[in-house]
Amino acid sequence: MGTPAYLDSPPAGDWTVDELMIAVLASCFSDGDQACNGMASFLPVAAFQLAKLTHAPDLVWLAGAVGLEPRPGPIPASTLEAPLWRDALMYVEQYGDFWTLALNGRWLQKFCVGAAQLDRFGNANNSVIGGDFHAPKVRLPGTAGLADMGSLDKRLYYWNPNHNPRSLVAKVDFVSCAGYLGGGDERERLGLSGGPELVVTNLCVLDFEPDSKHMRLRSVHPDVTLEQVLEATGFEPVLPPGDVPTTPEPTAEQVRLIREVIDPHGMRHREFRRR
Amino acid sequence: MGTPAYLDSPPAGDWTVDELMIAVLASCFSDGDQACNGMASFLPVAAFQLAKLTHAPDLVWLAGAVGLEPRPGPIPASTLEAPLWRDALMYVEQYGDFWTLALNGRWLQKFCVGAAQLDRFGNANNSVIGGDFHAPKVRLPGTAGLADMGSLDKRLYYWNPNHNPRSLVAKVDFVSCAGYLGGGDERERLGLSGGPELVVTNLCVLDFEPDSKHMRLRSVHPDVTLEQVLEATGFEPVLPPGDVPTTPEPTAEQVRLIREVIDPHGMRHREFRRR
Amino acid sequence: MQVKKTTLAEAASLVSDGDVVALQNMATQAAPMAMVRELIRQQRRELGLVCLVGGIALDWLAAAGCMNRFTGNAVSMEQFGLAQHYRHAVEDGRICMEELSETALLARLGAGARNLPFLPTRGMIGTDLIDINENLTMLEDPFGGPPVVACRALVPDVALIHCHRADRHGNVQYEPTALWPDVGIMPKAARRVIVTTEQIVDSDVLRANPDRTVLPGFMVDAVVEVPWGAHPTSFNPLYGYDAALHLAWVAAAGSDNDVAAFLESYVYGPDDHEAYLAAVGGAERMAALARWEAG
Amino acid sequence: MQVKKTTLAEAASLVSDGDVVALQNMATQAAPMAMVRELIRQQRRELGLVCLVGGIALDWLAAAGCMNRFTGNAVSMEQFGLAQHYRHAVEDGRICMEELSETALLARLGAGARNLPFLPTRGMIGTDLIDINENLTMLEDPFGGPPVVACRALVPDVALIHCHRADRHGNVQYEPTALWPDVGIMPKAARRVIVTTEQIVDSDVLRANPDRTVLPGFMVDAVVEVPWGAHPTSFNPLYGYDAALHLAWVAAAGSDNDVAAFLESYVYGPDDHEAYLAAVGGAERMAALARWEAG
Repeated sequence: MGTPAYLDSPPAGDWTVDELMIAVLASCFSDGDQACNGMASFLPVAAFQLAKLTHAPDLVWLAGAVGLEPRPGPIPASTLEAPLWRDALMYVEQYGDFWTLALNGRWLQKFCVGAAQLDRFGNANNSVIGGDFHAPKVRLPGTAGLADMGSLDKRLYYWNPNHNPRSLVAKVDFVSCAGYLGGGDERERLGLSGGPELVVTNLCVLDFEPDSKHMRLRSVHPDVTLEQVLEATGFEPVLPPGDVPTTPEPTAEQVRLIREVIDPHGMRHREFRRR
Repeated sequence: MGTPAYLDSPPAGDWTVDELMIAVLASCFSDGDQACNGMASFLPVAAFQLAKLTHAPDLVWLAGAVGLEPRPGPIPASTLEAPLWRDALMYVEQYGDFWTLALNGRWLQKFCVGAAQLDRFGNANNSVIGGDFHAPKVRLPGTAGLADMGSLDKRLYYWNPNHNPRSLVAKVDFVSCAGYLGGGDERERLGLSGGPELVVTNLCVLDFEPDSKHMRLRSVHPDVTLEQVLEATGFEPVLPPGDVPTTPEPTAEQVRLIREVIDPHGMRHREFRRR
Repeated sequence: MQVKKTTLAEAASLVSDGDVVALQNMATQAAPMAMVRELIRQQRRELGLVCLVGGIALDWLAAAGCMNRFTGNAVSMEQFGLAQHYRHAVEDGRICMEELSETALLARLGAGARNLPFLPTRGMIGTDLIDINENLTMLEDPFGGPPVVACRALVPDVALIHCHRADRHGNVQYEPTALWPDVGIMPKAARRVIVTTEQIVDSDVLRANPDRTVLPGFMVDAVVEVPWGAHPTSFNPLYGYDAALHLAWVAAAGSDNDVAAFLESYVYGPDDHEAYLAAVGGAERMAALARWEAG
Repeated sequence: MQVKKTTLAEAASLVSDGDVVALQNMATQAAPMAMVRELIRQQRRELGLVCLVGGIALDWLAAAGCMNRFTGNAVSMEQFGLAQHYRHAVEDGRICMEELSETALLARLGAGARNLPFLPTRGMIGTDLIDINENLTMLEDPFGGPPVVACRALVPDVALIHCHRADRHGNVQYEPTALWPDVGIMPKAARRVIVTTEQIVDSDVLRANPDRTVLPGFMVDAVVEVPWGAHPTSFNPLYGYDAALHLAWVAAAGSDNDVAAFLESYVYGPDDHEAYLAAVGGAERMAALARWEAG
């Protein structure tokens, strides 16, 4: 059979940041995990498919939180509508099935979170910005499943294609998804295990300092400077000792799979605002 | 169209007690009610079908608590197995559907109860007789849905084809289905509405005195004497003022429907022990 | 069995001003849009809406001034963005939003359906959603385990759903299955249930597949045949969402005049559902949506 | 996807002495009898069984000395009467029964499946079932409504179910549908799940009707192909219960020798499932049961 192409594939050279982010997210999911996605989640959906096509063929994907292991076609314009989950092995009814699975700590242990605001302790906000909850400056779409996933002992993986001081903030205006709350052991004291693991943005990768639970820079993407990252961040992330590592480039095979097989229509680009 | 046969049908003359009991139970169910049955419930099943074929065509029947409005064939040997509920409009799944309906006070407001022991306040026992709960003299099958139905604001209709001092007792050994508990307003004080309405046996019909909630003789079947009833009962039922009425005989049309259409194989006779 | 078949106008009379209305809807999917348009035409006011994820239906109801409160998980038209009229009404204080996690909304409705005073969840612990909501409270486990969030029972006055087929007695089928919990639990929690359906069929058709029946007729108060009744949302597997109409609505959002013109063209103007279908492109358009080509 | 296909003997090794075993069974219906016989042959001891309504499976396990406790709603073989061995074992104190109402059992399992410490019901209030059971307790409604009965979470060590078809990865389908809650909730609550199936099929067969899949393969630990695997209970719509075998068991109940002979003939004796089917009447008998003629 020979070595799978993804194992000895060289760096891609002509990758773009969406592809790098997908590769980083894909590396978070392994055989034996179950992954699900919600609305407008092009990068996670591409990442799950990339993982399945390379290092994690036994990753289980619940497309749109509905369709178990659909036969993947090109990613459609919606990651919640039927075209994503056609030809599945099972339709997972939401009330009896999906949330029973999600509440039970053994399944769906990892969850990708996208939100309008994320703070230095990994709390996320998709509810309101500014003003009072009942008369906010900005009404965001609402927490939906995030408020559950953050409190159900999951490991959370944030993705943010628009890293800026308004989306990565010192403190969220409203906690609609529990990260490490005030940091330290506050999450544990409430009886919650799991919590934020990683933050993948269009500039860098961050994780969380084990004791303080403060967000920590893990690597900066190629061609991005540390100064750019710090300027774009609404707080000072913990810096690693010594030089800040560079995020590994996606491989040529990863980029080929994303462009030709997983997302030939380029739906992933919808997540990135023009700057 | 003329008058329906059941309205001007004369008394049957050659009826038997099973048919009389079926006719009494049938009279308890009306258009707009939903009726369901459990295991080994030949008399209730025959009564629901009789009601639907005569005065209550819009009575809704959930056969075996599974099949909505099946097309009735002859009653089979089991009132829980598939032959009873084939050709239904809906298969009611038990976990999400049936018990949701039953817990909601608006549906399934009437329920027929068969149990090994029934006491003067309408409490029923299908759990244990004698000894300790964990080392009983007799282990009965278990409460199953009775313990729910008795506490869920239902109106309860007991049937007992073997009226004797061991099945109609002063006080049940164990309350596995809440009737009026200690009588009076004890049921109301626990926040329970509904409760036992009627008891149909092979000797008589009983109901409950409105204030004391003590069981009261309502009518004695033709050819049965008051003395026979009192001798067969493990407590003294409240007696109506004056002469005890006689239970109306089933009509010729009711008997014909039971014998020819509803239960031609005579499954209903299985409920009666030889004496 | 009783006959529940009626018209959109008659069915809408089961919804009163001020009612709490549970609406089947998941972003761009499966909303009973024909009934929503009828409620707007009949100028219902001060409705409280309940959805999992409200989409264009909620934005129309907000724009038309029909609603003043919402209970649900989120409001979004997914790829078509935020529901701007809904959003601004919340920002202006004209609509009050009770924001719940998914398990909390399902617990509230589940308790309502089962006549339980509350159901618990473990979601939301640590978030800011609990303290601001009088329908949620932390509760100790009586067996000494971890605390839970008690979610108070919610009993909507009426539930609006759209299904694949039903008989005239209100027995309701979905094909292939009911995927979203608004079908699984909302109608069971509500006091009244209004069903629109792609097709009214003979009961014998339902008997051929009794496992596809999700609601018994006795729980349903009205059933109305409305083919393409979920348009412009999708109705799997029959048709996709109408991207063009969603985009036209989004484009109109910035101008009061454009919004009024849009509502006149597609909501107030058409005399009936057939006229609405003609206004949005007629048979040719519907055929494209049935091929899921227009998304 | 991982491959979960295995043999009865291997699958049974997932059940240890002392385990709490949730068993699909509704009186004379749908029990995974082939797996039950394998557990008896392997002489498992001190099992705790969990059923809605246990039938002949429970009576065999009781007669063979495999179990010492039971949690459930009832034990009955319906028209074939009480399960006498089970009953006498309870009367003698050899089996301890935790008797629950149906909503209470479903609440205990539902809480176990959802990792909630308890779920409430309004059933059983006023009965004697609450005070004698440490897994039940009255709980005030934190919103000031009526009190409920809190039912402590139950997490069985293993669930045994029998289904119509599955693939070798353990994705499980019922046809037409899963009617009883032991399929809906027991396997989701249990730590391990063993599935016997009438037929193992290619995954593509499941994809043709994804709405009939009730358990995803990742929740299943072992899947074994056992045609007629529910015999002598019924398995709708494929075959009816075997009245003759039930009656033979009831007839044997009065005599230890007869019971031993029965178990030797039908449980210990046959080398494998094929030999069992031959012993109970072979292809001709199965054909009659498939016509539901033998009940």
